[in-house]
Amino acid sequence: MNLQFDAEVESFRSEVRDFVRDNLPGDIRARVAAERMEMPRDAQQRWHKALHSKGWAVHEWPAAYGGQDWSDAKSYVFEREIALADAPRPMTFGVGMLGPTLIEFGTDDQKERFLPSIANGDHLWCQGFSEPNAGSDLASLQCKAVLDGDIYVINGSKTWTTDGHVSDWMFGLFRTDSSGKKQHGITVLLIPMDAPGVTMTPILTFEGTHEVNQVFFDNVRVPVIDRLGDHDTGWGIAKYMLGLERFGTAEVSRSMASMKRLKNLATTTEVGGRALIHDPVFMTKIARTDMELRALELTEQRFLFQPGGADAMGAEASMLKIRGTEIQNQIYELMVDALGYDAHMVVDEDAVNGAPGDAGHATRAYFNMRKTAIYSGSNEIQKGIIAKMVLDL
Amino acid sequence: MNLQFDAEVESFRSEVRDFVRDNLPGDIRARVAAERMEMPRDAQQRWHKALHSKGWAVHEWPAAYGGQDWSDAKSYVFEREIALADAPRPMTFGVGMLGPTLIEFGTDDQKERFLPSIANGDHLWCQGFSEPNAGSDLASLQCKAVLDGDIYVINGSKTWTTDGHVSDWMFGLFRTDSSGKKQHGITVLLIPMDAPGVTMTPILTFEGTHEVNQVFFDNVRVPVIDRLGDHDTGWGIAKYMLGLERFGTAEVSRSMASMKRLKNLATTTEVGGRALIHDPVFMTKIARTDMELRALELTEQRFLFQPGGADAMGAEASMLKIRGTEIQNQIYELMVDALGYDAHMVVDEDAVNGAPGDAGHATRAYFNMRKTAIYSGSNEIQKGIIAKMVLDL
Amino acid sequence: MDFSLSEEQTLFRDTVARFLSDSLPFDKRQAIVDTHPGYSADHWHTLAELGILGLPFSENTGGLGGSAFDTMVVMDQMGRALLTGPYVSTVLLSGAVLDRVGADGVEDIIGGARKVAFAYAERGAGYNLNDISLTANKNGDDYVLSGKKIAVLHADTADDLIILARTSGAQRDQEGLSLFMVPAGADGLSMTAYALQDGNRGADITFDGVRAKVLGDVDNAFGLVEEVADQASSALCAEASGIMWAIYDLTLEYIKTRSQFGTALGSFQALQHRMVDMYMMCQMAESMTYEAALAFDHDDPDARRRSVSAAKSLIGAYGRKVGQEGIQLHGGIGMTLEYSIGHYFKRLTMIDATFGDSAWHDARYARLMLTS
Amino acid sequence: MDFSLSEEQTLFRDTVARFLSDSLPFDKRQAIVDTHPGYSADHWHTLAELGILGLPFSENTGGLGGSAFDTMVVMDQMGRALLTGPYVSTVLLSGAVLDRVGADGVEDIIGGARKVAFAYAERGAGYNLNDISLTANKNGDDYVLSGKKIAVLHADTADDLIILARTSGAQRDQEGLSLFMVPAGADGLSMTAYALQDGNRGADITFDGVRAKVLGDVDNAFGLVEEVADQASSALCAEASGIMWAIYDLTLEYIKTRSQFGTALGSFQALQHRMVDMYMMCQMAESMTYEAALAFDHDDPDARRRSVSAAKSLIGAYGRKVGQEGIQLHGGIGMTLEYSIGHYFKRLTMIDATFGDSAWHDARYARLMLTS
Repeated sequence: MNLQFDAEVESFRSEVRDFVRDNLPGDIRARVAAERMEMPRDAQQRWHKALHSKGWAVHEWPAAYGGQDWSDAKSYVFEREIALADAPRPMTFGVGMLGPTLIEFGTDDQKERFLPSIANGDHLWCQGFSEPNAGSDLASLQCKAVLDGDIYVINGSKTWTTDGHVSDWMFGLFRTDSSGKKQHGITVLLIPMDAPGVTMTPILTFEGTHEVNQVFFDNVRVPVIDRLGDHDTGWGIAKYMLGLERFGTAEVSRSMASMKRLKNLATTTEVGGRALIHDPVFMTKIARTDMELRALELTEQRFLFQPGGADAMGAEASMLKIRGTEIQNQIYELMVDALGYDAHMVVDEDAVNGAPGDAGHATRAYFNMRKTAIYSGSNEIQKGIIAKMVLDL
Repeated sequence: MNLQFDAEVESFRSEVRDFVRDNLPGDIRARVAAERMEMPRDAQQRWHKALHSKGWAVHEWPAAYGGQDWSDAKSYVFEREIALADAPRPMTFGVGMLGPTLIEFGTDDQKERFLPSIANGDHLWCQGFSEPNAGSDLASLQCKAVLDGDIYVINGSKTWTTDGHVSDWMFGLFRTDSSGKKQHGITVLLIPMDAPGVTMTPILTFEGTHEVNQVFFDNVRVPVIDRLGDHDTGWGIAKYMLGLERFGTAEVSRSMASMKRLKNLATTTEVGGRALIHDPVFMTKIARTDMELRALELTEQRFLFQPGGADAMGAEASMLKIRGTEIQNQIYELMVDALGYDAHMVVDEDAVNGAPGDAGHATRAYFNMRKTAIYSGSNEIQKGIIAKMVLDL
Repeated sequence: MDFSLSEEQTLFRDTVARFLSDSLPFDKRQAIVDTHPGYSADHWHTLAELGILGLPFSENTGGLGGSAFDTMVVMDQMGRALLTGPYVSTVLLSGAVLDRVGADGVEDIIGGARKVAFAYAERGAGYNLNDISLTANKNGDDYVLSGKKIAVLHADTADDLIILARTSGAQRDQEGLSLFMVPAGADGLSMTAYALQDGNRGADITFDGVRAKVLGDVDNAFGLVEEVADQASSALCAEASGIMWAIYDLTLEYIKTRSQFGTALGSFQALQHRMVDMYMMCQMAESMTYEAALAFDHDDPDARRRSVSAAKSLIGAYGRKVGQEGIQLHGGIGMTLEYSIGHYFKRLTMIDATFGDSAWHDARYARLMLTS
Repeated sequence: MDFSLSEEQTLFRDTVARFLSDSLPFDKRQAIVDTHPGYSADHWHTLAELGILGLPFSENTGGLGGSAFDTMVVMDQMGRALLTGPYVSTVLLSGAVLDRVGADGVEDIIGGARKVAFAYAERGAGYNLNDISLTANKNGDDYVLSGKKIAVLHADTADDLIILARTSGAQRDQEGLSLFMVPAGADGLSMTAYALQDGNRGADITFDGVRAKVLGDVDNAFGLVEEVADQASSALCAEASGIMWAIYDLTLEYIKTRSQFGTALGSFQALQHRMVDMYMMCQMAESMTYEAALAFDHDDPDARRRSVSAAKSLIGAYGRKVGQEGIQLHGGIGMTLEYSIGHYFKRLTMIDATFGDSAWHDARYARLMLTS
């Protein structure tokens, strides 16, 4: 039993810390530190390219494709340090999901055409999975692609498409056969967002942020060479992609950064002549949340660094997602409580610090982050997974 | 809209208050005030007879049978005042359940034989409903009564029989036909507890209190004249009896009395040089519980005094039971917290005040009262009732 | 004991409900909220015509002499319709202040011609109404105000402002507070207006030597302001209760009609039990709106404070939970701007953060327990 | 980073588990608990033979030199078996004190021949170890003790008592505390022993001029006592975690096998989700036992306090919830003396109320946040 990282990992931690300090643009750091929801395309690319210059942008990919072959410990520490330094999240869809999937299932031609621009940050990708009437029942998707010679013709719609409006390409699941079980007859296609017939409507979340979109396909033509994997058997690829999210769904590092800001806010917010941090009732709430975050961190470590490592994780990931999103939401809730009358104001889009302390956009974040308990399989779905897989109920 | 009781009811309140002050024996009051679980037969009877001398022991019965024909408001105030004065609960089974049922369904002979000794407190009754394998599914009962001429012969067992060991008679549900739907073939019989073939095993609750029993029937012979209602159609009577519990399941009055003791305990318990009542975190918990109790009280009043009165109450009673037992348990939990190291001790059976303040037996009460969320239809069953009857789900 | 509405109350409820459902269907609301001043002038005039603007005022000022229960009935409906606008700031706060100090102008408020905003909050004061740094110094017959106020509701469309200021004593004394009135465009007054999360409008205001007239007794305003704030809190409780029921209704309807994995969501037992929890919280919250209104039936200020704090605290806590659960049970659609539930949730959140959140009222209630 | 048990730890765990499952099946436990002294002398001797009584002590006193993690592994098993007896009081508290001050007698504890109880708590002190009124006055080479202690674990079967007493300073000073030892039958000492809710035994003890020998430095005992209490708390966290898993296992098994309305309870989705909540709390609690053990790997006392408080607080809160839910999901059978779950719940409740409940540790943790 040894709950420390070894010296090599700790020295790597310092290297990451130094790199981020020297290379993360100040305006980007300030956006993250203010708990802002939007991260413009340009900012995402600038940070990605900074990482790319160090060889870290696609560190999880195999070394042959520009990755780093890091140990789980190094990947873990890397993710921790960039979050604590208020760096933006990595590009989930292209780097985290499509890259590894292309490497596993793609043709040589596809790897050559797509991987370099993902790695260097030139192209942003979005995910076309969810549909208007499917909810958490992903496999019930209906958006149709009909094979016509060597061209798929797509008609229908995808929704909750995060970053669709700033993306160059989409990887999506389409219905190519509806005669059998719903898991059969699904095909993965790669579609340029500027293809004729692709249109988009923004879906604003209720606090006014534009992150997601509904995407419509009107006779959109996709050549067979842009099909990932085989015709009708895309469900296996979809499951593979979703399984890639095991790491970091608990959002421990991001929550640690938010917790730091919450403490800062409680320290700098005076109420009735004393800082909030001296209010025993409020501090008890912060203390409890801090403890829960530590419990989550240790639980994630226990799961990740068990024999077999992250690959041995099954339904444990569901628990991390549930508790992680709950604790994350608790932190934002406490920020709103700390802000008091300052929570009412809609902070100007461009203001980085609209209220005392950091976390000027905390109210908006509090509203927006309710989504985390809903997306990627709602927390109710995750409980069902645990009940079935772990509890055998 | 008028949220006050009228002057007549308020003057009646004073009358009750005066009566209890002058007539509740001190040793009995002290037992209740110490949150003791046991109320010996003798103490139950002494208090009952005191009420009987005033004509109040069976106030809910029709006037023709010695009752009072009080308005809902008066009954409500009566129950409140005796609880606040630390008087024992009324005898549920004989007075609250069997009496009204006999009056509704009994023969003249049964009324004559049974009602007077219930009214004057000479005979205590217990309820034989639950069975070892039935749980909340009451109608699945198996304990058999076979009609042999004009005698029912009972074989089988009943469990969770509260006060069985201090009772003279039992009213019970027995299986007289198992060929049809489970609600059919149930018969209500009245059985003297000293009948040949009746034996009993105490069931101690986990903190060591003897309240409930398992009762065994070995060829117990009950004459047909002691059958309540008709053969095989006892389910309707059972439902009638359970419906009588509408009033007071929220335990608001008892919880108000416990809350008073909790505040007293927090006032008299010094921790680190200050009374607990000056600990902002602890007092916040008491404050919240106090507010919730007030919300429950008002909710009960809204339901009881709606047009149609208590009789209009349906699934609302389920809500009162759920929230009432939750709040009650919260109060005991806070008492245990207040007691600190004093919560560890098993307070001597006869000690009335074993710890500072009242509430010496609070730890035991905390353990024991977990039952309230389980019995009379578990809180989960109650949620199911609300989901079906109110929410139409 | 009788919880049923009087004939008059029923009439009011139905009138307001009909007006709001006709004139403020949810699909028209966002356009109103997005356009300055964040509410409809037509609606305001109709509220005047219906007598709603005069509801709480005594009959000799032209009002209807309504009780806290009457206001409760109306606010519940405003909550369900998510009505924005200066009803709280002009009628329940400023109007109440003017009425109590016997100042002119209540008639104009009742008629809808005049709007007044009430500036009380200061940064660093939390929800404490006694923590006032903005000073008023006597100068001839008038006073001169200097300092800052934040979160002044609907100040940008107000004709006048009422200001809570310090005339003597230390920053957090209850004594030494006084009320003043100035025209919204007074010299030395500068205002930064902004949108609020719930669709209303607020402003931060700097007073740099603004000449002002005193309202009522000098140095003695705290008690009056606290009572007016408690009355507004009581009304906000009713608004929140209406919102909670609206969330409950929406969510129940949604899980009954929405299918997933081939089954209606409402047939999943785990969701049923959570829906029952929401139902129970709505019932408890509704009961507490009576508690908060009942507070004004008796004269003991501590009893009033206790009742209002109990209601505001519990409704704050339950409202938060009901809002969060309502969104969660809706899933993705509940997160969108075009669906109403998020807007209900935002308004509930802001109501909690007005005149004391749950924690602030817990603390006030706990302090009062020590003295009772 | 590696959370797996060492070969030695696995051996210990399995040895203790086998011994307890063989010798303390639940159906024999109640008879042991009901008979004075509330635990089995045979079990105590076996624990000595297995080396468990010497686990935490350094090898040069005859112990095994085990770490906090080793104790964690053993306590987890003791929790699952609901073992009563003086392991905490004699080994983890008194033995640790004697070991640290270099006093004689640790060997006898390791061998099982000697039991020592530790008297620290006083009425009115809550869980504060510095709030000590019992005085020790110097008299020749010895001291004379006067005052009262409460809740002294297993004092009635102890050979000796260690007492935390005040030698100087005011009642709540951290300075001025010293440790003393007296034989259990010393003149002037009177003891009222009683059963505890969890089957252990406690005593209130009055010291009326009892002659005592000092242990370690005079006036300087607080730091040592606090550290020893933190170590015992860390061990209690592991015991509680074992109990929580036992409750989880029992409950899961029960809802899988028990039918109601013709269906296994475990097929009701609302119960499934609550079972998942219990599972998650058990996992989080187990993680915090590592946190509490980890606390003794570094030398910073504040870091140690923070870790122990975080673990004790969360495990107290989760343990309460898991115990309550476990009983509720069992229904009636869970309420009975003859079924184990109520006993697990009682022990969890008492662990929470030892060395600081959740609220006390929340407060300590919050204070430490201010200084970090």
